[in-house]
Amino acid sequence: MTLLLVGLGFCLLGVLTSALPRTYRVPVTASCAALGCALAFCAAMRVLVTGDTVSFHTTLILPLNGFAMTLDPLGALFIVATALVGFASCVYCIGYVRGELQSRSAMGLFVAFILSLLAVPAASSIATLMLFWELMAVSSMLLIVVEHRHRREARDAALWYGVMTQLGAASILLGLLLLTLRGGGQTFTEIKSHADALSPIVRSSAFMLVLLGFASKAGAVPLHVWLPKAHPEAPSPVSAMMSSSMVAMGVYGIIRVGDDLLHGGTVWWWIAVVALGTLSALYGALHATTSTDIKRLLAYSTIDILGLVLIGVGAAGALRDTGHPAVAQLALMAALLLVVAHAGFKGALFLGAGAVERATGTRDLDQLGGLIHRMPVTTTIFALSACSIMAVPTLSGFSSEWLLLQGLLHGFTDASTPTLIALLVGIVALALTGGLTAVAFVKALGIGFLGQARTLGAVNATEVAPTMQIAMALLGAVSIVLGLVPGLVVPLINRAAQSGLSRSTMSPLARGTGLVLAQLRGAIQPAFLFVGAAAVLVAVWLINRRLVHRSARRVDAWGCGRDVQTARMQYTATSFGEPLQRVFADVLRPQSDVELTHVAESRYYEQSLKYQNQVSDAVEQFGYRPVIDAVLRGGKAARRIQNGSIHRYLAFGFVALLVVLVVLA
Amino acid sequence: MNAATYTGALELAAGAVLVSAVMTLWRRQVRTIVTMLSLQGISLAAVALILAAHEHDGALALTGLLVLIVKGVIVPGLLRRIARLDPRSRETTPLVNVPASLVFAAVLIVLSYVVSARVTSVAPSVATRMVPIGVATVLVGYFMLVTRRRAVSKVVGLILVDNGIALVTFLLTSGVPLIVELGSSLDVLLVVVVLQFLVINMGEQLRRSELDQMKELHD
Amino acid sequence: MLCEITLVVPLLVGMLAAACPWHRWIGWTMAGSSATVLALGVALCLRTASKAPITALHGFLRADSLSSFMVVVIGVVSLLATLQTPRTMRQEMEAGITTRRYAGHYATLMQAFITCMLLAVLAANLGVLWVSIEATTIATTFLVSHRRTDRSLEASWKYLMLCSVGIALAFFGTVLVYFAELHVGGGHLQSASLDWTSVMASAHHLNPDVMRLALALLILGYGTKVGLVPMHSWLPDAHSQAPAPVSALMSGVLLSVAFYALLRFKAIADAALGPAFPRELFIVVGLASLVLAATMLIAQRDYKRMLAYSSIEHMGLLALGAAAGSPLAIAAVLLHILGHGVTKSVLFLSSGEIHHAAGTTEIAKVSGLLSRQPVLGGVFGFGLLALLGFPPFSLFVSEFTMARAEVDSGLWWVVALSLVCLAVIFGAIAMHGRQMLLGDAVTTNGPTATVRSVALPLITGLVFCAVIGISAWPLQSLLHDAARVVVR
Amino acid sequence: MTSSFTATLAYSMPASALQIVLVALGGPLLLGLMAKIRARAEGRVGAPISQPLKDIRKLLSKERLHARHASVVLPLAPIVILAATAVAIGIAPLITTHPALGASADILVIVYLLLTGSVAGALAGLDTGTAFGGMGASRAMTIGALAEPALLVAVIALSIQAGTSNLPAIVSSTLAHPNWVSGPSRLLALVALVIVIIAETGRLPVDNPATHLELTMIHEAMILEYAGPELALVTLGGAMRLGLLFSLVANLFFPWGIGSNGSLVGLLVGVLALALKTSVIAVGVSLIEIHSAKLRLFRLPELLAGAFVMSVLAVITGLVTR
Repeated sequence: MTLLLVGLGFCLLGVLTSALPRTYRVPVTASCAALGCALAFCAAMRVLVTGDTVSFHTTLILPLNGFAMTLDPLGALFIVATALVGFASCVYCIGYVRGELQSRSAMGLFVAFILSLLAVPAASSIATLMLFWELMAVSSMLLIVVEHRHRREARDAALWYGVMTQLGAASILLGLLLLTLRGGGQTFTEIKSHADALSPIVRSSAFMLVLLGFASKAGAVPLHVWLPKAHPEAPSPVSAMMSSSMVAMGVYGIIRVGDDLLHGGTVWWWIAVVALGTLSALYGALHATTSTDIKRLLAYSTIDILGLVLIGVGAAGALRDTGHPAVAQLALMAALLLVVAHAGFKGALFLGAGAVERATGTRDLDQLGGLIHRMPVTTTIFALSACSIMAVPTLSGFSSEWLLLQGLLHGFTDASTPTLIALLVGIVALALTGGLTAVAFVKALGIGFLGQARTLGAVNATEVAPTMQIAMALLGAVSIVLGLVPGLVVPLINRAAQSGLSRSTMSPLARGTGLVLAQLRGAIQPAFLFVGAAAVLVAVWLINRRLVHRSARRVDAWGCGRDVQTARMQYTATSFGEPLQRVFADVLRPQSDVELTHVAESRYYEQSLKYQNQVSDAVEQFGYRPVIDAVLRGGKAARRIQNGSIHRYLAFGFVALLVVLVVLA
Repeated sequence: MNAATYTGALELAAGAVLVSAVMTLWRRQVRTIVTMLSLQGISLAAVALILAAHEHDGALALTGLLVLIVKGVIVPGLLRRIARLDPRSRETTPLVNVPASLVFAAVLIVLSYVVSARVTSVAPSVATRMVPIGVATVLVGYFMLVTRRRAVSKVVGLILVDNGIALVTFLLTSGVPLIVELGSSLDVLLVVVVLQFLVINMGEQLRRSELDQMKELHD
Repeated sequence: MLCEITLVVPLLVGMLAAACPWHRWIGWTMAGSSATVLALGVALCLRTASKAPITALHGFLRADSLSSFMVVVIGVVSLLATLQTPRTMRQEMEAGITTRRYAGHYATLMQAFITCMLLAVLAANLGVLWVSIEATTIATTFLVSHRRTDRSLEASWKYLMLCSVGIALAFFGTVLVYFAELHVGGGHLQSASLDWTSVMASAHHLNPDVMRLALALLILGYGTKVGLVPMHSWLPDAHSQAPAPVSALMSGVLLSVAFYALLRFKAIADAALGPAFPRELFIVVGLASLVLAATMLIAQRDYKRMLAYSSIEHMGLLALGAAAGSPLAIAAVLLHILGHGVTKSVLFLSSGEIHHAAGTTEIAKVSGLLSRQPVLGGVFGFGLLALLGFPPFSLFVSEFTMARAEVDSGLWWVVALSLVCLAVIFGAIAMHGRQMLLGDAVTTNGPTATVRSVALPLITGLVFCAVIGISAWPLQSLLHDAARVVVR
Repeated sequence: MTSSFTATLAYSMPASALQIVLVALGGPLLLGLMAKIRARAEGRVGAPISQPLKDIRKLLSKERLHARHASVVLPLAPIVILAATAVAIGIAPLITTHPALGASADILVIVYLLLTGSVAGALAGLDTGTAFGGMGASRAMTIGALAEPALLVAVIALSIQAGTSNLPAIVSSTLAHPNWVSGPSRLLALVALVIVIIAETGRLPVDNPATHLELTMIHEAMILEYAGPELALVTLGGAMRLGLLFSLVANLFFPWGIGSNGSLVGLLVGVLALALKTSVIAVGVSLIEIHSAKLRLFRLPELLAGAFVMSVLAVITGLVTR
């Protein structure tokens, strides 16, 4: 615990050092925060390895409530993931920072954001949790507007994010407080012992409220609208933190409250979680295929992956009280592994996107291209992480998705009908998102990094600073480790899952480097697969070499007989996603618009042709807009209450007096 | 002073307070209204003095004299000056017209009887029997405050509220501690002074005291 | 002795200001007097901590932990406000809004205002409490109309009328309490004094019918000064027209001082009537205030009015906290009073600077503040965040604790409704804040530095807020002591 | 441990190698067979069945040509495609239920190995920096994105029955429970799988492998820039993919004949059985091809959605009739 507190202390120091003069500010602050992350990582790892739970309590912090922290394996796992990405982001920051993020407040907020992310999973009272939760919300909200001067979108995104996150926080607060009804204390230990005595209605409504709040943080559809706006607008190290750690906090909250504090509750809760997860997975994957902004694409893919995580969490909850606790644990482990894996690859992807933005000045895929020639390191790491998210075998995305499938599949044996349907829906979602994710990331890689450069910015791009490359490589390595030898981290994940489900059953997985189900049939050995694949690869390559001696000759590509092919003739990201956009037009509701201007003399010749295609978030447009408009209209109409007439104001009081008298008489 | 005289005098004085309150609601001429107000102040002082005589309470007598001076003389005097500053001193179109106001006043008086019953039942006496009159004066004053457009009429309404409360104070508790009463009377006085200040300032700049036009500040 | 000095210091400075023509050093003396009040408040807190209250002037004044705490609040906020006074006056004189003579009046009235508030919290007698709160109305009326523009005159006229009638109702209520005290235990008269301690001692025997009416009238009456719906209408007008330091003082402490009166009466009513009836009343006005504030903030066009409505919101929160009524809730209410006082005065003072720089109070006409004046914009922005209840600022912990205490008292539905309102308010204020603070500067002059003497106190105020929001020592035991005064 | 290790060394590894070689040779032959059937149905003699193999050999000896703007992805992709397919073939239960790494032969592994191949192909298409490459990649990925879930869910319908997603285990348990084969769930899954395989291997009515009109191409557009040895690898990869998918369908639904006891004879029987079964499927698929015209690109989703729904129905039916 001391180690974690010292780590947090270093982060706090980082907040203070952000006041240093410009020259030292970024390196010193980022180093402090990186050191803090490293210490927190060690502290959390120790808890995960030994399985001990440590806690810390003081009444000297947080007036009237006291400050309570407990580090148990469940929280530790989330801290590990956060600390990894946090460390990488801090290292990245040293090379990245220029312009707005360099300012005092932005650096300070960045470190405060990391601090709160590291502390949320360790908080063990409602007050402490809400303290860090709100700190996380406010620091991230302000970080989104760091580039407010030039980007109107950033201002809007921050507002959306702020309102959604406040609604979520309110919902969480109310839900948690409901658990203290009738004299329960506010620390988690007290809630745990008190909650069983509460009526099922209170417990269910508390969970539903908490679920709403946490799910909105996890970007679950339809509470996701803030995410594709906010994540792209934040500076890239912040986006990386938001997308890989902050959304995970939503998952953490659901597990903590549902599984740990409330001991599982009823099946319906978890079916709701699976439903949210399914919606998010499909909706996120679908939107990722049509996005052309690289960070927006990544944001939607976050919604998708978090949806899968929620499916795992929901399956675990639904199965925990059936005859298959091992399967429940398996599903939860899958969800947790996916969280960690996601932290790795999504962190690397966002950092990579940041590198691209830094090098080319744009995030629009349609203005990139050919970066593989100019930014080989960034491209390699981005490609690796993209492969991981596409679940290419022997990478981390695959290991976790396989584990998730096992959790869902083996739950089918004698589950109740509602659970059965939930599991089935989960599998369908898992299957569907796989293909869609592949489309999205082939697009991101192929359009963004391969082919010819589409704009000057892409032509003039150069490889980014070494610290940024190191940071990306660090996170890229997570994908490889978790993918090749997932068995090594399984004991740790198992500890976290046990502490999440608050029971100490055997690990459902056997020891080893691969993932081998202990009692059930199913296994993958990614390391062996990799060796096999490498053997074939080398063999083919050798044969290829032997057969063909000459090196390749460069020729022009086939252009239907045209001589010159320009970069503008390439397929764009918009056109790449167009077939799927057409297929799912009912869900995506694209708005396209053709504008044809004719030459003045003749209607048969056109002067210019303009085609616009836009896919906006249908949920936002049809679910949120009307509500927002109604509220704004209501606010405008309500102005008439205070119309400035003193007669009216006096009448308010007179009527109130009369009402009081009549009521009391 | 024997009991019958005491009761009669008290009833007469209290009655005068209510009558003058209703009169202010009825009349439109500012001068008349201010006169009524002066009359009310004097009646109020009379109530205090009668009670003081009945209970041999020196402090209350002092309060009565204070009320006589402030509410019977000074405040009406000041209001008269203000009214003179303002050339159009008729309450032309109140928000609720006069007959309706009177009907409403009757309702308010009934309400105040009902409300007061719960309070006076604690200590029934000759004095507390009159409490409804005080409450009614408060309500009528408040009503006037709400429905009259002109600044002077509004202040008169406020003073009616204040007088009503003072009457209740005398009848229920034979006056509050002197310092409080002092504060209360001073308050009314200051309100009128502030009003004068404002009317003068506004008058200088705008020559208008139709409050309806004072709607610059709104949402 | 402490009590008397606390009153005498600001009074003497006020007399000084009345006697001498305005000069900058009078402004600094005022700040000095506020600092002294603050120091005395701290001393009072130390003296009364967990001990019997101290009395002075033959029982005319009494300081218990609650009063001492309120003295501290008044001290802190008035220090912030008076530190800005010399600058405000200089700006106004330069702009030709005011003259040396009026500046002198202003200083005198400010001191009178502060003295009245101090008297209100130190008075042992509920009648004196009423008189001094009444007196603040008079002082502030002139302060609101200090600029003598049409709008400020209108505001002060509305303020005067609405508050006078409100305070009259409070007087009515006080009289009824007095009557009840007189008739404790049946027909024959007791010796009654309106002294709070003695009323509390006999509170169990007060006639419930009378007390019910009295409490309702008191809530309407003092609620006017607190700014609780439906008696709130003066508040946005007055706050938006008064000079910034006056708005800061009014919003920061005057409202809370009136609320302090309500707390005292609520303690009596709780004992006389049981907790249910007072709770219902407080919930009704509290929720009404929250809902109104939320509604009016959505389409707000004026940033000073925005801050004023936010005051209504926070007073509503206080009312809800008081409705919960547990010691924890009252402690949180008091912390909220302190936090809100500091935050709101920082905001009003910085909004005064914004007004001075931008020449308008319209939200739509201010933009890119962070780019133009980074420090001022930062202070205003962080102030708004503090006001919205974000950690590490103390409003977070007080709002959280109030919510906790309310749920603990079974008022979860109140918490639910208020959280909805708070979310709407967040959205509204964030929207307006976005308009004012963000975006590129329209001018090409580059960022303007903010005067250090302005920035420093405001930043200190915010830091203070953050510190008391995180560190429990030394405030926590004080809050518990103070809460125990009005709740058993 | 030692015995299982020796068994792996002596039986499973050679068996896997045999599978790979078998499919590498057999896949092109299946292509040739299908072309032959089509030619006969159209009244032509047609090229010999071994023509695709000859084509590949010819291509391997040609010059390597790379598009001007292409990067390392272009030459790398065929190798990745080939490697991913070969690994999938090596671990899948094609001629024996005990291939090397059979424990890892999970349905998800196979599907995602195939997906890896598609991704590599699509990236190569985009790498050329031309309109056709991008178009082909986009269309191929779209079809893949819709077909792959159907494939996965269809096989999951079988794995729910068997209680595992391990392919050799599914095949073994089907062998142990012959009555499963005739269940309605299997039938639905089979139909879904056939449609998926047609889509995944680029056959009519989804894609026309013989087209020479760029705008109608899917797979051919994607690999338009390949020439010489790399084209040979891509073609071989495609053929192996076809062989794998046909073999999988064959063994998942009609597992008889597969070597399940670890004997050499079993292997030989397995080879013959596989050749027979895949040829039957090839004939079936070419019959479908002969009787259908290419669908418009935007009608394809309906077809694939149908396949997907059928596979979901297969799962539900499987659960209901469990």
